[in-house]
Amino acid sequence: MKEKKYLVGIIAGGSFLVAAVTAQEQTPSHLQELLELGMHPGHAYVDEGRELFNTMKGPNGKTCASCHGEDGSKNLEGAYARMPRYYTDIGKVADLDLRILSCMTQYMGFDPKDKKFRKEFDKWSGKYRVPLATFVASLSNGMEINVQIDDPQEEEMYKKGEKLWFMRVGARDFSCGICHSVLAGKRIRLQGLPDPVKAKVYTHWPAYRFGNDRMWTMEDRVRSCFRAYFLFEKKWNEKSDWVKKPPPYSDWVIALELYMKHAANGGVIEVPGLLR
Amino acid sequence: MISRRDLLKTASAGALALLMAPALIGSSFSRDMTLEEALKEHLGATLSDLTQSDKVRIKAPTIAESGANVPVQISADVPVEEVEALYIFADANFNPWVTTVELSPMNGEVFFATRIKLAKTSVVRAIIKMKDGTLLATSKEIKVTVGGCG
Amino acid sequence: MKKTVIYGASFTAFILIACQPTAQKAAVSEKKEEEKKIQVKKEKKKNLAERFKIALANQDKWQKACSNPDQIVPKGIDVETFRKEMMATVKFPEGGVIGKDIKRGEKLFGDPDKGGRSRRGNCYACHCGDPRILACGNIGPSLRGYAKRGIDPKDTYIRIYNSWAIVPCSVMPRLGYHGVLTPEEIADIVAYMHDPESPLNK
Amino acid sequence: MARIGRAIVRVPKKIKKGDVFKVQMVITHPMETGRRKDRHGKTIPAHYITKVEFFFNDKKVTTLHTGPAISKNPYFAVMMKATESGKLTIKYEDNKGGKWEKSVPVKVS
Repeated sequence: MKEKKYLVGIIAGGSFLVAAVTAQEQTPSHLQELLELGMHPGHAYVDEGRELFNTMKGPNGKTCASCHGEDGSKNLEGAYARMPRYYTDIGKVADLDLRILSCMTQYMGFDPKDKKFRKEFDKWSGKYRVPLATFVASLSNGMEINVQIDDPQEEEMYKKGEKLWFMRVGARDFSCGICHSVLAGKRIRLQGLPDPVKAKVYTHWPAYRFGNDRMWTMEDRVRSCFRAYFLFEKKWNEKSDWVKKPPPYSDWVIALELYMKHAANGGVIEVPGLLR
Repeated sequence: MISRRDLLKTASAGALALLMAPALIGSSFSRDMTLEEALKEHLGATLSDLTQSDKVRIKAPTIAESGANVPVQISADVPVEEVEALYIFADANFNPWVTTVELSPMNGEVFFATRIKLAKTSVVRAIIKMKDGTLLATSKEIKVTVGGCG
Repeated sequence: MKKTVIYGASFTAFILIACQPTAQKAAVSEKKEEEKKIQVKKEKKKNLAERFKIALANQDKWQKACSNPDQIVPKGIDVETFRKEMMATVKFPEGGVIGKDIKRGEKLFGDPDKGGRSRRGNCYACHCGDPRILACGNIGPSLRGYAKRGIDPKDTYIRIYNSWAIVPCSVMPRLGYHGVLTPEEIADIVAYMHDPESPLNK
Repeated sequence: MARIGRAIVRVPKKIKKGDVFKVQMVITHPMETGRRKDRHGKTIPAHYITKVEFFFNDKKVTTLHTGPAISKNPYFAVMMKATESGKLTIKYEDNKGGKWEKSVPVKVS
């Protein structure tokens, strides 16, 4: 319900006239009506993730359910609410995507250097990551986000995330913060700019985006955001010098996730979310 | 556009194949149609055969940020027993016909919801074909805009 | 140049089946080129972390100054000096700040045939203007009737080339400064904005 | 992407006899129109769902004829009248010969 309220809140649709009058003015919107349909393809990902969780065997014969119980009944409920966090077994701060990867490689016997496996895992259209992440996240539905910063590594990552959030860089002089903190509430075209601190956006991630008809985890989202920065190595050149994304599961991504999710503490998780 | 490599491949495979290629590609396209043609094909009717009726309702957004996903809900205040089928057409699409829904008394009421694609700003039409042959229709314009940061 | 050669070769093959050798030769060089491309791609992927690191380190000193929670010029830095330094970077095109190709200016501003899209200019992301473009942002002021406001085209040019010369740390990208748009392209946008006949002003 | 052809069907948990209830479903399917081109300029062949049939206790309730103008990962919703408990079966097929079936129980009290 909270999710719905929030989503409806951020949609500032409208014609030119409306736009000229006020930013808060809302007209019947696309997304609002999509939400009213009540069911969306994100639910198919949860379904698929559950099946993988229970039946997909790693090279050593174990499934996710071998350790976590059928449907994640053992120790996985609420796990997502605490992520990203420091894990002693991998020795670093991990987000949902990296945690699943490390589980599959450390405990199920997948080879992290196996190209075929990594293709299926890393790509958004691959078999494993997105459905599993969506399913595992959905096990925390109804719970409050509760990200703690008590390990020194977590603290370091948090600081890194905060710095990155406000860092102006790239050929467009953007930072996350200028649009999502300073200008929050305004619109980019018809898209409202949510403030992750006040609006607790993290509650509905991973989310299904109708714009390109696929499920996004926050990892995908953060990495893709950097495309808009027009980051460059030497001198800005769209064709030869554009550094589009940071590498997957890198500290930059996880630091930003930690910063944002900590800001969303107290928000009630409801995934899969739904976006324009 | 056909890439250079494809062009070369096809070329070395022989001119005949190349000559045929456009025809092969063409066959996988659905042919462009006008609304009148689509109405004729699916309903055997013309625009003037439609009876505008406020008993039929379309629920859809006025502005859609993405033409790839426009939610459309059709309902009608007519007994489902008298209805044969429900049609959706989108005027500006390459093929205006969107869907045909054959209803039966077991449906309880005339209702259908889905998400459709719109190539551009377009009038969307809902047509209810009654068992006596009457075509009840209503329409709504949906403006398709650019989503996101552009 | 190469493109023309290859296209030419394939065209010959198209007319005469006997031209097979030409096509094959072209195919070999094509293959090499393809391999080279793949190599470059691999290199890029391998160094993604390295490249990203460099890209972040490329932050210039003005960007660094603006990187605070308020995203404004911090205390201790003189705003006037900031402006002056930014002003010194502005390069003007030879033909003056009002360009000739209004159509190109419109396309860079936001192509009306594509709903106002334009990757490089993308003005409609933040500004409204042409009433036909419904999906326009409200981060910046509406540019409707811009030409009637008595603004000097030179100021418009500077604002687009390097907005920080006027409002330091503004959210508006310094499009000319970074080379996202060339001076000539910016001049065309200025021409579009100041043309009384443009849909912005009608 | 989730596997092509996977469907989820939702019916209300509590249905009273005589009620008209909503049946919703989402099918994972690319719904390619045959007009789009991939990065290399090649046309992506058309691939879309052509027919969806709803059966209740083996009696046909509704038939949907669909084409490429339905969105990717399509959503469909129809109403049904509750007369008795039973099995709702949905059969669907696409233009490439894919055929699937999904059943859910409907409890009417």
